[in-house]
Amino acid sequence: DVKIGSIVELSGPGAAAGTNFRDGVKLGFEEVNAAGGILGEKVQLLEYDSQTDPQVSRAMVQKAIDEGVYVITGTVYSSSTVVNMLVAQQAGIPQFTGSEAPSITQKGNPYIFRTAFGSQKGMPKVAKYMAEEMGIKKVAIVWANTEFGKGGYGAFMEQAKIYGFEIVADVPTEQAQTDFSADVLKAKNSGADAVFVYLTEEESARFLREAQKQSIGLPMIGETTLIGAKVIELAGDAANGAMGHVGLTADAGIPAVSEMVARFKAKYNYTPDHNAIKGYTSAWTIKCVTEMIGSTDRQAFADKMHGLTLTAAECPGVLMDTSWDDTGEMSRESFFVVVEGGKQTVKAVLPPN
Amino acid sequence: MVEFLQLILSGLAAGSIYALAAVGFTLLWQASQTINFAQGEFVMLPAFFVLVGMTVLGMPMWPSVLFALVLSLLILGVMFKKLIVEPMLPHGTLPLVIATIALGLLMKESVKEFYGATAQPFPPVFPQTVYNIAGASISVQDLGNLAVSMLAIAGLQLFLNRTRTGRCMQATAQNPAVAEILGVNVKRMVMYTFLVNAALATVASVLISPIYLAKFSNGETLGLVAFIAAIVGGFNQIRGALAGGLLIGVIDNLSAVYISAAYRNAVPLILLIVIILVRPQGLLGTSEGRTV
Amino acid sequence: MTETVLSVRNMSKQFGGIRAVNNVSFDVKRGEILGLIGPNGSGKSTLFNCILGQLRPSSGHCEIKGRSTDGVRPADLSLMGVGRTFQQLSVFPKMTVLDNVILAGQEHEGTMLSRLFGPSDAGLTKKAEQLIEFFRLTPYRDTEAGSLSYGQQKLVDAAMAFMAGPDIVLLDEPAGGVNLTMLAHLKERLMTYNCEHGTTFVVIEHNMEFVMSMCTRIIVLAQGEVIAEGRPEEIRTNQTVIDAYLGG
Amino acid sequence: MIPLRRLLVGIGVAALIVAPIGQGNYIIYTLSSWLLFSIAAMGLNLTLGYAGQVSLAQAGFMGIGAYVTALMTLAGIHWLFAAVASISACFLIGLMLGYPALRVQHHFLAFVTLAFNTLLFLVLRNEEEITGGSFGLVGMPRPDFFGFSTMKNLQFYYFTLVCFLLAAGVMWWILRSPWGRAFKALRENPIRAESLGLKIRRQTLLAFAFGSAFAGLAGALQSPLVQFIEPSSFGLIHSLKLLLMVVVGGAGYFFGPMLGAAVVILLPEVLRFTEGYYLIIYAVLVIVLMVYSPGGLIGLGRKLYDWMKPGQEARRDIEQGVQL
Amino acid sequence: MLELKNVTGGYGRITILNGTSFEIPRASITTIIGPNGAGKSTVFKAIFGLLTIHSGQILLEGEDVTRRKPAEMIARGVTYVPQGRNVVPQLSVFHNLELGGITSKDQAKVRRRIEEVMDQFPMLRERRDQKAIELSGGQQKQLEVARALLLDPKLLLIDEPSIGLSPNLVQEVFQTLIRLRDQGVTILMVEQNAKAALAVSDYGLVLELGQTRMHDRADKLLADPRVGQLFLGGHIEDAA
Ligand SMILES: Nc1ncnc2c1ncn2[C@@H]1O[C@H](COP(=O)(O)OP(=O)(O)OP(=O)(O)O)[C@@H](O)[C@H]1O
Ligand SMILES: Nc1ncnc2c1ncn2[C@@H]1O[C@H](COP(=O)(O)OP(=O)(O)OP(=O)(O)O)[C@@H](O)[C@H]1O
Ligand SMILES: [Mg+2]
Ligand SMILES: [Mg+2]
Repeated sequence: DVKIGSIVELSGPGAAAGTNFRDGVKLGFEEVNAAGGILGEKVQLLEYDSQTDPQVSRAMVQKAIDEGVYVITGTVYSSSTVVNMLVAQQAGIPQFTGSEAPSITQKGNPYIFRTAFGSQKGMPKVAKYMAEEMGIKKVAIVWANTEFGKGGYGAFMEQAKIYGFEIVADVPTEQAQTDFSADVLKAKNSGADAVFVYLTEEESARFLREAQKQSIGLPMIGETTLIGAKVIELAGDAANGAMGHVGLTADAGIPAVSEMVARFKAKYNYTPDHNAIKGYTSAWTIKCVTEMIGSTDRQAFADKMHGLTLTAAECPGVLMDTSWDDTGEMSRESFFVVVEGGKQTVKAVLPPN
Repeated sequence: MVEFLQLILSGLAAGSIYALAAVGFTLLWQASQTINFAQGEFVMLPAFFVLVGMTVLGMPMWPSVLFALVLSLLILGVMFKKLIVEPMLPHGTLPLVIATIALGLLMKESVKEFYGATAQPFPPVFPQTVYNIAGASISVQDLGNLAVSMLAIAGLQLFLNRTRTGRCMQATAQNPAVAEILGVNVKRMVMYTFLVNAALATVASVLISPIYLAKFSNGETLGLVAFIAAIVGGFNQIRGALAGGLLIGVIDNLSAVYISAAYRNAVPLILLIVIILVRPQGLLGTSEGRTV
Repeated sequence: MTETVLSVRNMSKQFGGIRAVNNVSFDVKRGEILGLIGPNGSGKSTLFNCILGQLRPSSGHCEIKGRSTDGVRPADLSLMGVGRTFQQLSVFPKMTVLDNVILAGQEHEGTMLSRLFGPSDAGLTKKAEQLIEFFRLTPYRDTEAGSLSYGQQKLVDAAMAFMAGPDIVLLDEPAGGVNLTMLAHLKERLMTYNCEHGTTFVVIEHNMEFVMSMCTRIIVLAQGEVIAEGRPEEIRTNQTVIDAYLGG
Repeated sequence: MIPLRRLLVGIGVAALIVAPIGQGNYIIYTLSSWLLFSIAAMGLNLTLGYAGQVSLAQAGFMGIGAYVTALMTLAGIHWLFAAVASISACFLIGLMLGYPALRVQHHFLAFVTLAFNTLLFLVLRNEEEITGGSFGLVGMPRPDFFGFSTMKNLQFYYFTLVCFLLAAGVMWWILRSPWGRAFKALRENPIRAESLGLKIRRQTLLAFAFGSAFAGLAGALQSPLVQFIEPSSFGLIHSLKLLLMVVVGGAGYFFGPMLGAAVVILLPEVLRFTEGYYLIIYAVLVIVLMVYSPGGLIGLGRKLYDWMKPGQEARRDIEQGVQL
Repeated sequence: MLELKNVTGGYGRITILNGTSFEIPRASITTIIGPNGAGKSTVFKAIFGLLTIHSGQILLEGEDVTRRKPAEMIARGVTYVPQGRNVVPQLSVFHNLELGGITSKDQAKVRRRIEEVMDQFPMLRERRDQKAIELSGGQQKQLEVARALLLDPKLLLIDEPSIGLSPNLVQEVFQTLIRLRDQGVTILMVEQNAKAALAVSDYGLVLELGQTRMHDRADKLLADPRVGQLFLGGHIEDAA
């Protein structure tokens, strides 16, 4: 058997993201197994709960390594990944993380690979679109004051400098915040041309509803977490008009993705978010790349990954053509979408950068 | 000025929700001297009962609410009392506090395992109409929440202080040994307390969830805010929960705008510490009397 | 032997509208056994608590051994050699009887640091055991004090008041619930301390035999005010006292 | 101490020494974590179990210890000095946090400390320049002692073990000195204690300060063990976890916290076969334990022991007879 | 009326009552005396269903009531005033009194009785709306005694009522007990204030080490030199 370790946040504040990621991984490997496994061997998935606690995540990665895993998937929360990737690195185990914090691929760790862009890849695309297509000058930014939010915030601020946005309101918010009236009010009264929202899904939904209540009257721009299917489900018609940049999305209108989403829904009975897709694609990537190198050699695997472009044609499970550079950062096409009538509508396809 | 008005209105709206959650604390304290660290989860859970009624059993909204109420009375009321509180009352507070912490964990994890980790939309109880008062918006929902929490709290206050049953409940809490000797049915009084608490939690849950969205982890933040509200208002007066809740709601909003968004959570905490130090019985609470 | 050890001046204490203690003044001389009696609610316990720093008096002040007690914490009073008991049972319920009694003495020995670093017990255990023996509690030496009977706890309480060898002791109803034989015993001990060490006692008590047979002087309070003062035989026959307190 | 108990302690220490030999890194890492949480729980046991002052800020103090150590060791100062600084910082801040305890008791105190813990979290997160904000601090070195490196997990375990034994020794010393009795008196009846000359203010403050100092040491060990710290590792939830350790083990018993820490840290491991349900089972177990044995596991042990000893005892004074 | 047959029982593993037996007739006052820790209060707890009883029987009006719950004893007309302080601290004096009659069906009568006991203890009327915790020790005891008189009990168990009461009130309480007895109430009382208590009692009972040592008419006990000696020192056995 090929042992794969899944270490994600199954409890604690990160449980929603972690569970999605884990279920994506599980679905991926089930299909892999159904398709004959990796190099003819069945995949055995060892699951660990990091409890959204970096210290525990470190222990769990250690444990997975002690148990002889071939590749590790997870963790999603950057604060955990920064710690446990050191352990995996020491042991020379390739690791697919769901984290988006820029710093992760900037540490020169040759074993870490992303399953979605780091925010430093996504932000330039959004900022460029905002400046060039929408002609925005003044921006109010509302962001989650967590390691997740801060990563995006930092990346956006860098772009804001480049494109000369004036930040007229800078509003950090708390994790699991429920009352967004003050935040909406601040953004509304700031005289901004647009509000950039970088919150997790639920908070985004609450923000959108409050914005609707106070009739904010400004375009709201964000990332997947502002306009994902989950947000639309939660915010209802308050989500209409929100727009933003999405990487791999269930609503991208790509058949492979829609089919995967349908299978996922059938199996787990809920709509997967981008974390689930991250997990799913990482499972297939592991299969395809291992079969390319022809053995379960960790070093060879990591070497092969660097600079690799995996097309959907040769490995359908990655859903879209994807490339990794030599830091483990990935890139692929992405989309600028607007929510209209409770549906994501793709406004533009943004090329990989 | 409009901004200020908006903040006050929104603060009151949020505060009425905190008050609803906080009143459960004061009730349990007054009627059983128990501190329920799972109170936030108590408010989180009934929403999922409603959702189960609607999505799994396919019932319409109001029957589902009724279904949730019955389930809550059974689980949060009867079972909590019989299985946890009753056997533990003689042991003093600390083990009970730990047990309620564990219970909170149990409820949270169960919802996550059996219903899902992501937030769920929840049907609104009140129409979504928004009124504009001098440039500030307030929704029917906000007004409804405020009205319900005021009614609930006033009713409870009257019940505890003006009825014999209410006083028996207090006696049971303050000195169960004496209550028993006088022939008060101690177990039944404790049961009443928990049933009322369960009913309140259900009401709170149904009112809160359209705004908060139903999520397994909602109890964490809500529980904390409710604690603070209960203490600031005064633990031994039911109406203290209302005062505390509204105050925290307004202060939270004001400090987010006028002080610092990054430290907005600190303001209620500092208020809490100050209140405890200068007026430990809370704003509306009364002192507990002689100690020597 | 005429040094004033306790002097109370114009002491008043109000609770809301209730005047619990109203302008009370008196002196206690070294070696006296002063009885403090009066109907229920006449302010005796409140007076004790004001003197001993448990309550802050509304007005008036008090001196012990020539030192004003304004703002002095109860602990410091104890260290000055003022012992007391409470009207309500007050032992440390989950500690053994021995620990209860030792604790009453340990803070008077050495310094904070020496109590941490040099736990020589300075004969405390021996002294405590003697007191326990004296109050006939030896079988209960290692029993948790909270599981003793009412009277036994009262005795532990009394033993604690003697442990630190105080100069002046304020006792709030020491006889309540105590068996008559033990009461005689307690009285004997009080008198011995009084004679041998010159310890001063102020005793609140409703047991008239106990008070009358032991006290050198008695003060009678009613509704917070001193209504009579004198030697036991004077008080016993004082008509005001009989009306207000002793009854027919 | 009776010889039997001395023997048992000896066996225990020996077991701790051999425990990690031949084990994988994960086990060793978990054992080290257990030791350091035991230290923090021991401190809380002093504050809560013995002195009766409810504190929900123990994880906050671990955080203070961890950050002080991290910042100092990252600046190149030797761990030893950093640890001393951590312990002192926690001692002083604990002393300060004790002040509210002078005014309020029980649940109110619990909430003051809870508020403190949350405030501390906000400061650690917001004061990014110093603390690294929500990204935390990474890469704290493990210390060297005169050429003995603790870089490897096994070595670090022994290093932690030494700290643990020292801490336990100090705790044992405090508890058997008159201070131990004074702490208990504070828990049982502070008013009476004060009337007996116990400076309850000072004693309360010390209960907090000493309890926090232990957390400081635990934090100082956590920094180099995990080599990463961030604010949410020291949030309220972790204070609750520490509280759970103390009470599950047995508050007010010397070995309670160590047992409790073992359970809280190892139980998830033992229950892992139940997959997603382990937290549910864990919660149920805690509730059942509290219902049947409020004295925690040690209390349960005593209960079982009592239960196995059959029969009734005569009343205490039966031999002495009536002494009238 | 009430009979204990060889009752043994205690707290946890410790046996306190070692075969206590006695019988008290209807409409009488019996006072239990004995040294501290003899088990007097424990006897009351045994009767009222608050103690683990290992063996023996308790009969109330010929019916076996061993190990019954307190609520049941109340329903059978037994009222118990424990030793120490037993008020509900944060409720007012009036509401404390009202709790004394909580089991009565006839609340109008309870109101009337409250007025009557407030006449008897005027202090209670003065402080009708004050919290019970704010009363002085003796005032709280008055409240407790008054509360026990609200219902018309068949059997009144009263544990050291004199603690904390001023002498005139002790007399008042004793006189009330006599009146109650004359109305047919059976009273079992524990008192350290033996002389005064025996003087108003019909029977006296000496308890030692959880066993009945003497049980006789009160006047006989008062005259008994052994009892005299008991309170002056010495062992009953020696005296016998
Ligand atoms: N809760 C308890 N747990 C364990 N032992 C107890 C408990 N209460 C009383 N005892 C023991 O039972 C014995 C009898 O106690 P009890 O209270 O009946 O005495 P008593 O005769 O009423 O004495 P007193 O005159 O002091 O009130 C005592 O030795 C006491 O130590
Ligand atoms: N905290 C308080 N709040 C209100 N009133 C109080 C308080 N403490 C005492 N009192 C009142 O003060 C008066 C004096 O009480 P105190 O306890 O001093 O009486 P006492 O003389 O000791 O009576 P006893 O003999 O019954 O113990 C009483 O009327 C009591 O009700
Ligand atoms: Mg008094
Ligand atoms: Mg008794």
